[in-house]
Amino acid sequence: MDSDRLKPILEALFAASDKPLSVNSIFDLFSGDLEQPGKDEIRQAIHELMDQYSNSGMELKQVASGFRLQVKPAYETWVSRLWEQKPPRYSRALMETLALIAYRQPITRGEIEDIRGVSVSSNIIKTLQEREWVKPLGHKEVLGRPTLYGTTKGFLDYFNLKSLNELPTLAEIRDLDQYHPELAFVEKNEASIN
Amino acid sequence: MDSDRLKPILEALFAASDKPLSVNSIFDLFSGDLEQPGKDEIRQAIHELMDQYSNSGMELKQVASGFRLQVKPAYETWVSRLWEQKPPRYSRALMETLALIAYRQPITRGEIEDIRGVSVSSNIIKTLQEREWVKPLGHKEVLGRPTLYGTTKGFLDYFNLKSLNELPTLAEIRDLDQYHPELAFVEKNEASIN
Amino acid sequence: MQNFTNNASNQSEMPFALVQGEPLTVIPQDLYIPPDALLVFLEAFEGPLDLLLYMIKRQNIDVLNIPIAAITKQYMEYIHLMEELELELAAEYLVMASMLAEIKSRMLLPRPTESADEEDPRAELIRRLQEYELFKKAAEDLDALDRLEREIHLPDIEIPKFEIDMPLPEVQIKDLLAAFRDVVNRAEQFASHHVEREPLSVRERMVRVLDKISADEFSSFYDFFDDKEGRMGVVVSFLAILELLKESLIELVQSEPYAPIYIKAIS
Repeated sequence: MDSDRLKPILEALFAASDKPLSVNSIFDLFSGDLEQPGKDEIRQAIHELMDQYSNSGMELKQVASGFRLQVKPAYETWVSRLWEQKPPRYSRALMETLALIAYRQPITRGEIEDIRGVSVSSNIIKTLQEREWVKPLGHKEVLGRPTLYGTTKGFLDYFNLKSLNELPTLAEIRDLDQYHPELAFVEKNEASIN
Repeated sequence: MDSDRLKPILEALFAASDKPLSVNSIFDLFSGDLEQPGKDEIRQAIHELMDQYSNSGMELKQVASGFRLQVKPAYETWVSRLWEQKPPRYSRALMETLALIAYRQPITRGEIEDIRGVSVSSNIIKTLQEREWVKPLGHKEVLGRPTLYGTTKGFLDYFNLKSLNELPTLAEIRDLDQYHPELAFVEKNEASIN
Repeated sequence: MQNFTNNASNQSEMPFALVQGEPLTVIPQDLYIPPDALLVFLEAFEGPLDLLLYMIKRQNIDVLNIPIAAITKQYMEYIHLMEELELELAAEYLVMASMLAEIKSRMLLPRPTESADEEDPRAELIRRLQEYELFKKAAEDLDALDRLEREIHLPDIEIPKFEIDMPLPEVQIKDLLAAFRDVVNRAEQFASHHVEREPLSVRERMVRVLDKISADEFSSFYDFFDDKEGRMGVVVSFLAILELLKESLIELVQSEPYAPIYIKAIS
């Protein structure tokens, strides 16, 4: 595969990946392809890409576990305004992941993905752990020994709950929905939040 | 601010933002700066950037609510290898309902049911609203004042479209008259079809 | 789907099912479906219009020249078959059957010649079929568009940590509940996953048990039961331990009958 064909593929991979990619892991991604590029070709293409980004607002940066595309720190001033302007909100994916961990703990990432029908990015789990709402509880004894997640005491504190039992059941959520389609469970819980 | 200085800033913004940015919202981000670029300058720089990405694995794409940086669909084959999970699939019932709302908005649930010949489950309407693809537009002033539905900007963003005009054109109903001039009823009904 | 197309041409002789003891031989030529596949087959249709459209297409019948009698017959047989198999038959299919029957009967009536006012009884049906086909196609086109999460991926580009404090998003409990409701509703609609309602108290207790035990040493089974919690509390603890055992998260050890039971995490 020549470099002109390889480079945009690598760019797409770096852009989409939620974690740094090493030359080896990229090499593996092509395994089985008719035109599998060699590691040297990959390395070469990465270096050409790095040069290409010299005038860009992004850069391809080598970190411990591989290469990743990142915003150049020089543009921090402007980028940070994106958050000043609008208070940040969590994505739907994050909220759903948190809800599933809260209601179905202990639960693995794979189980969350099964229920949601989409992959859960590592970033989401990372954010939830950084916020100290979610923690690993151990490993499930199945193939791959995936981590089991649960909520923390900090989670309960944040939501002003004494225990998980205070979370309404799904049936309650739905019942309320039917009587107050707009308000849903707002009224009931508003008081207890702040 | 000249274009060579503006472009990488814009790139950094697009790379960092988790949703599309409009020319206006970018303009606002610069407010208060000594060298605040004008909207035309921003527009110009965006178009230059779009060209710049022609050989890249990413593209700067205009969708309904602004411009966004995205991985080019052409590289989906490789990018999908990064994740194990399959993308969500939607049922035919949901897609047909969505298509009717998109092409025939504003439309009531009853009207959708008439065309599809089956009832539309509340779950479908709810899912479409939860995905923020569909929203109630008001009520039709007929008996029962049924809700009229239409699509949102989020729908266009999700389907990679700038406006409803970019939807695939609805196939023409064959001009039956020409093939079967003897069938008198055709003319009568043609009018009501489109 | 392979079955009924391949078998279509030469299937008229063989009884294809026994219905109340009677061999059922008269089946629509192009609709030979092994009975156990019928459910799958039925699920492939979005409704009576869709089924009708399929029958018309498969037989290469000009939509303007539908042999109403033949189609009605097929359609009715199809419905009978659904009944025999005790499939839940949507009312819409019956409505469509009566519409077909009505058209058929009107076609049988002598029509005054040269009457421009008299609408061909098939017109309404054809109009509906065409309109449905139009949107069926539109839905397919829409589904084929490049879209987020499938062909289009948003870049996940690292942002360097800023000096300024990025405020943390505020979340209210109602947002959390809404998220849970959404995900459960969606899971129920699109997949066969069942998110069964389990008492939360058991889940919570499972977590508490996991917190308390370690893989290195044994904890006494009895420490997990507190009399003060009453019968319910004891039951919840017991269920939690059983559940953890089922998920192979813990192991229970008892050296001999009636000896103390110990719990330890599986390392």
